[in-house]
Amino acid sequence: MSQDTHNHSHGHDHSHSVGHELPFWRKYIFSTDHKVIGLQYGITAVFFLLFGFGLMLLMRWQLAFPKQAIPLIGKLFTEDGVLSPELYNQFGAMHGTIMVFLGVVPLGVGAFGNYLLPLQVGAQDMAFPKLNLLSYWVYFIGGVIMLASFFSPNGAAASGWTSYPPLSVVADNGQTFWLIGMVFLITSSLLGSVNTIVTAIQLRVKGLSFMRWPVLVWAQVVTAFLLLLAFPPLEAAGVLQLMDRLAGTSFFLPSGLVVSGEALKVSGGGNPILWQHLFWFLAHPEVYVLILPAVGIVGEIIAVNTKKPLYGYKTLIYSIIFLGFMSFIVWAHHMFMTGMGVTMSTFFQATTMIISVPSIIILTTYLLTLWGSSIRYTVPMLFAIAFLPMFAIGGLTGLPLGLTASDIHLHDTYYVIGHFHYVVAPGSLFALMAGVYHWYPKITGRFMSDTLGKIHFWLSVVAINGVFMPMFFMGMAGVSRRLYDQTIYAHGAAAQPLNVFMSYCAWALAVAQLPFLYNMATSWKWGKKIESNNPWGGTTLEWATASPPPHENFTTPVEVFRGPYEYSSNKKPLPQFVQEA
Amino acid sequence: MSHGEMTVEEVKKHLRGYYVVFGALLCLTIITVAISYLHLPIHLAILLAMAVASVKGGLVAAYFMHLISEKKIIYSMLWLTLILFIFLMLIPIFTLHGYK
Amino acid sequence: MEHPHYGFWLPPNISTNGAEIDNLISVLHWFMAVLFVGWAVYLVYCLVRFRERPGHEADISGSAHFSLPKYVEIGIIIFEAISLIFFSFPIWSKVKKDFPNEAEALVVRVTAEQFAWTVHYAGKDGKFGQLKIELIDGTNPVGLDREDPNGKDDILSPNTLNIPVNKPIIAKLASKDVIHNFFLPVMRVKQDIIPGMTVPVWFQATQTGKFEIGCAQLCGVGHTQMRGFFNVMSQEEFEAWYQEEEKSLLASSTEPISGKTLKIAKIQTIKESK
Amino acid sequence: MSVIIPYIDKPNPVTGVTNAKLGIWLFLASEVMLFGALFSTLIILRSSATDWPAHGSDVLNVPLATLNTVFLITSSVTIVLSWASLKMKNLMKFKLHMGLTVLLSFGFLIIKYFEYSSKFHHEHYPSTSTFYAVYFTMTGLHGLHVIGGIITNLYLMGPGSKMWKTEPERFTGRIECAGLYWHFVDLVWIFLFPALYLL
Repeated sequence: MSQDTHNHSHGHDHSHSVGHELPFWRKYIFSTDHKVIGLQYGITAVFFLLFGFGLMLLMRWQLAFPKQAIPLIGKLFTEDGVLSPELYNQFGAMHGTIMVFLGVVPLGVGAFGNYLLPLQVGAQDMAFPKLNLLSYWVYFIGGVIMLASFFSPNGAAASGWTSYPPLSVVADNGQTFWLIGMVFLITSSLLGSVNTIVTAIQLRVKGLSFMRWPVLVWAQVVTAFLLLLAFPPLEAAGVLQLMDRLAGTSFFLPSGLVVSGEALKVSGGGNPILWQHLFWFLAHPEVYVLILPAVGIVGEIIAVNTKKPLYGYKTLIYSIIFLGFMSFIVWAHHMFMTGMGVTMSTFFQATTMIISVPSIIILTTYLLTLWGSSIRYTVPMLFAIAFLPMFAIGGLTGLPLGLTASDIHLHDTYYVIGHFHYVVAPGSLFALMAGVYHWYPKITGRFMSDTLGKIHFWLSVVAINGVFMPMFFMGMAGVSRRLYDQTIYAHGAAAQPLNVFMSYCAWALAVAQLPFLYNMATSWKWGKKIESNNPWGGTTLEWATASPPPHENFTTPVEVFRGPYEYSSNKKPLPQFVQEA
Repeated sequence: MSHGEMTVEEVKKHLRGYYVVFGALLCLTIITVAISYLHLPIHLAILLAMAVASVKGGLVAAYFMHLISEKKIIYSMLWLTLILFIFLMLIPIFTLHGYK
Repeated sequence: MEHPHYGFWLPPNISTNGAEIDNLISVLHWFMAVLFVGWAVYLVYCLVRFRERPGHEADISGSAHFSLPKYVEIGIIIFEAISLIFFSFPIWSKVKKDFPNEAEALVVRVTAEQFAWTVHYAGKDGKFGQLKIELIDGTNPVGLDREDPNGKDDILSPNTLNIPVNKPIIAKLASKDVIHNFFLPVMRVKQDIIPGMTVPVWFQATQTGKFEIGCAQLCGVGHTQMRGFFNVMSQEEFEAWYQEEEKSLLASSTEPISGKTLKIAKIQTIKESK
Repeated sequence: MSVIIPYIDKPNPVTGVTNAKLGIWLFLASEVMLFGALFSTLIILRSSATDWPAHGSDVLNVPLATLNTVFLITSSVTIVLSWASLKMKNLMKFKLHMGLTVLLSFGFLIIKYFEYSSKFHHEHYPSTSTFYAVYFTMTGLHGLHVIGGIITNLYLMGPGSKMWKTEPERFTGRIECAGLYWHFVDLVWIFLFPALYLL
C-alpha cells in the first residue's frame, strides 16, 4: 500500500503543477488528456441520453393518451398542446438517432474507452492525443447539427433512424441536417477507432501480451474494428443520399415515382434497396458496438466482485472476436420482408443462427463465473448481475425475428422494439451505469452513495421491465411500430391498455434516474473518500496508479506479470502489476 | 527486413525497383486504354480491364506501399479488411440476384 | 366471425398458411421460456448460495469443470438447426415460392401510396388494363388506361380488399412513392412494397369476416392513417359485390370514357369492430 | 513532466511498426470500405440501368483521363522518391520530389476541372442520369481526397519540414504515411479509370 500512497501524493503534486502550466480552456475544454476527453464524452453522452429519453417520454404521452394535450408543457410544442404526427415522427427518428449515435456509443466507446483503455494497457495517453481531441469535437459538432435540425423550418428528420429512401429523399430539410450530422459522427468514430486500436496494440506495457488484455480492452478493440470497417459504407450511403437530396441524383430513386399525385422530376434508375444494404451493413455491427463495451464492463465488474478468476477467459475472448466478425454477414436479416428470394434468406438465416452461439457462450462464461464465488453485492455488481438476464431476454427474443417464417408476423412490430431495447437499455445501459458506479472512485477518488445507488437500481430494474416486457405482447398482437395512434386499428385498440401501462413505467423510470443524477453530481464533492487507490481490489492496470490518476497516469513504470484475473493461493487477488505473489 | 530501418544502400537498391514499376504502370495504362478501343464483348472487356487494374493496383501496393515486405500486424489487419471487403461486395450480388 | 377477438397475444388466424407460422412462434417461445427459466433458476441459486458472508470463501481454483453448459450449448445449436431446416425454410418456401396457379387464383393488384391503398381487379376478362403514369389523378390513382380493351372492365377499389373465402389470392404489390408494407394481421401476411419493384404475395382465407389492412413500414406523416379494409366474403357475396361494381362501371361508361371520368367503386363504409 | 508516448519515431519492437504507420494503415482500411461501398453502388446501378452509355469513351474524354492517370502514377513515384531522399538524408531532394508531387496533383485537378466544365457546358449534371450521378460522385469524392493530399503534402513540404531538424526519424515516418495515403489515392484512381472511362 505504501507504493499506492506514494503514487497518490505524487499525483496530487503533479496535477497542481499542470494546473499552473495550462490555462483553463486547454486543461478542460481543448485538452488532449484522454481522461479529460473521456469525461467530456461521458458528460455530453449523458446529456444526449437524457435528451433522447425526454423525447420518448413525450411520445409516450401520445401513445398512452392519443390526441390528448400533454399536460403542463404541451403548449411548448404545438398550439393545442397535442403532439402532432409531424412532431411524433421527428421525435421517433431523433430518439433512435440520438440514443444510438450520440448517447450509448459515445458513452460506451468514447467515455469508457477513452478513460479506461490507456490505463488498462499501462499507457500515459492515447497514441494520438490531438486526434483524440479532434474526434471529440467532431462528435460534438455532429451533435450540435442534430440538435439544430429541430429548429430548421420543418423540424428535424422524420423518416426513422433508418432513413429509408425514397421517404427520406422526399422528406423535409431536417433530413439534410441528419445526413450532415451523421457524416460528422461517422468521421469522429473513425478517428476514435484508429486511436483505440493503435493505443491498445502499440502502447501496451512490457508483459501485456494480447491474451493478458482485460476483457474490456478486447471488447473495445473489437468494437473499434467494427466502427472502423462498418461505418464507411454508411458514410458512402450518406453522401449518396445527400447527393439525391441536394444535387437531384437518383441513387435511391427508381424510375416512375409519383409523390402526392405529381410525377417526381428525377432521372430515376436508382434502387431503394441499395440504401438498406449499405445502412444495415453498418447498423448490424453497430448493435455489437452498442453491446460489446457493455459486455466488457460487466466482465470486469463480475471478475472483481466474485473474488475468483473469470471462467473461461480465452473462450470468452474468442467468442467476442467471432461475434464481431460474424456481425458483418448477418445484415440482411433486417430486410427479410423486402421481397428477397429463398437463397438469400436461407443464407442470412443461417448466419443469424450462427451468431447466436458466441453470444450464448459469453453469457455462459459469466454465469459460470458466479459458481463457487463469493459475491460482493456492490451497486455496480447489482447492475452487472441484472445485465445477465436482461441481455438473455434481448438475445432470446432475437430468435423468432431471425427466422423468416416467424418474422413474417413479428417484423416491424413492437416485438422488434422490445427485442433491441432489452439488449440496449437494460442491457448496455445497465452495464454502462454499472461502469459509472464502479469506476467513479477511480475517476474522482470518492464513492457514490450506496443507498442512493440501491434505490436507483431497484426502481430502474422494475420500471424498465415494465416498459419493455409488454412490448413483446403488443408485438404478438400485431401492433406495428412507429404508429402515431395505434387505436385506429382494431387490434391496436385491443392492446392499448399495455401502452398506458408502459407509459407509466417509462415515467417511473425517468423518476428513478433522479437519484442517479443527484448521486453522480454530489458525490464528486461530498462522496465518501476512498481509503486506498484500489478500493474494490481490482487486478487490472488501471488500479496500479492513484485515484484519480495523475496527468501522465503512471508516475512510476509499470510492468505486467500475469493474466488479468488471477488469484494467489491464499485467495487474495493477484494484480497484473504486482511482481511477487 | 523492415524498410523502416533500411540503410542508404538498401534504399538505393530500391530506387531502381521504383523506376521499373513506374515503367510497368505506364505500359499497363497504355494497354488498358488500347484494349478499350477494341470494343470487345462487355464481359470480356470488364474482365480484362479489371485484371489490368488489379495488376496495376497490386504493383502500387506491393512496391510503392512496400506491402511486399511488411510487418505481420499490418498483414493481418489487411487480411481482415480484405475479407470484410468481400462481404461488402456481396451487396451487389444480393441486390441483383437475391430478389428472384 | 364478424368481430374478431383481439387481445394481448396473436390475433386470430384465418389463413391457410398462418397455423404453421403460429406454431413456429409458439415452439420458439416455449424453447425460450425453458432456457430462460433454467438460466434464471441457476442465477438465483448462485446469487443466494455464493453471496459474500462470514465463513464463506470463493473457490479460486478456477479449474472446476462443467460439462452441462457444453450440452446446453449443443442442444441450442441442434434446436436452432431444427427450427431452420424443418420449420423456417419450408414455411418460407411455401409462402414465398410455391405460388398457386394464377388460373385457379384470384389475382389482384394492390397499389400503395401516401396514405392509401388501391386494389385493382382485372374484371371479367381476367386481364389487367395498362397503367400509364400520365393518367394518374385524383380519381384514377393508379393511372389505369380505360381506352385499353383489357382495362375497360377493371375495377378499382379504394382502401378495400374484398376476397372470396377458400380461394387462393395472389396480390401483386406495388408502390407509387415510398416504401410501404402490406400487412394483414389475421392472414399472417406482411410484405414490404418497394417502389420500382412488384412483389407478389399469396394467401387463402379460411373464414369470412371483416378485418384490416395495415401499413407496417413508416411511410410519412399519415402512416397511422394508412389503414385499409379487408373483407373476406363467401363466394356468393363476393360475386354479388363484383357484379354490382361492374354494373355501375357499365352505367358510367355510357358517358365518354376517359381517365378523368373514371368510375371508382364506392368506398366501403364499415363500422369497424373497435 | 509531460506525457510520454512511445513509438512515435522508432517502431515498437513487438509489432515492428510505429504508431503512425499502424494508424495510417487502419485509416486506409476504412477508406477501402468507403470506396468499396461506392464501387458496389456502381455495379448495382450499372447492371440494372437502362440508359448507361455503352462505352464510357462515348461520353467521357478518355485521352484527358489517360493523361490524368499518367499524372497520378508519376506523382506516386515522386512521392516515394521524396521519402527515399529523406532516407538518404537529403532534405533538398525531398523538397524537390515533394514539390513535383504537388505540381502533378495540381495538374490532375486542373484537368479534372476542364472535364467537369465541359460536362456542365453540355448540360450534363449529376441529376442527368445514374451514370453521371455515379461519375460525378465518385470522381468528386476522389477529387476531395486529392485535395486533402495536396494540403497535407504542402504542409509537410513547407512548415512541417521543420521537424526534420529536431526529429528526423519521426519526420521520415510522416512522409512515409503521407506517401501511403497518396498511393492509395492513386490506387483508387487506377480502378476508377477503367470502371468509368473505359467500360
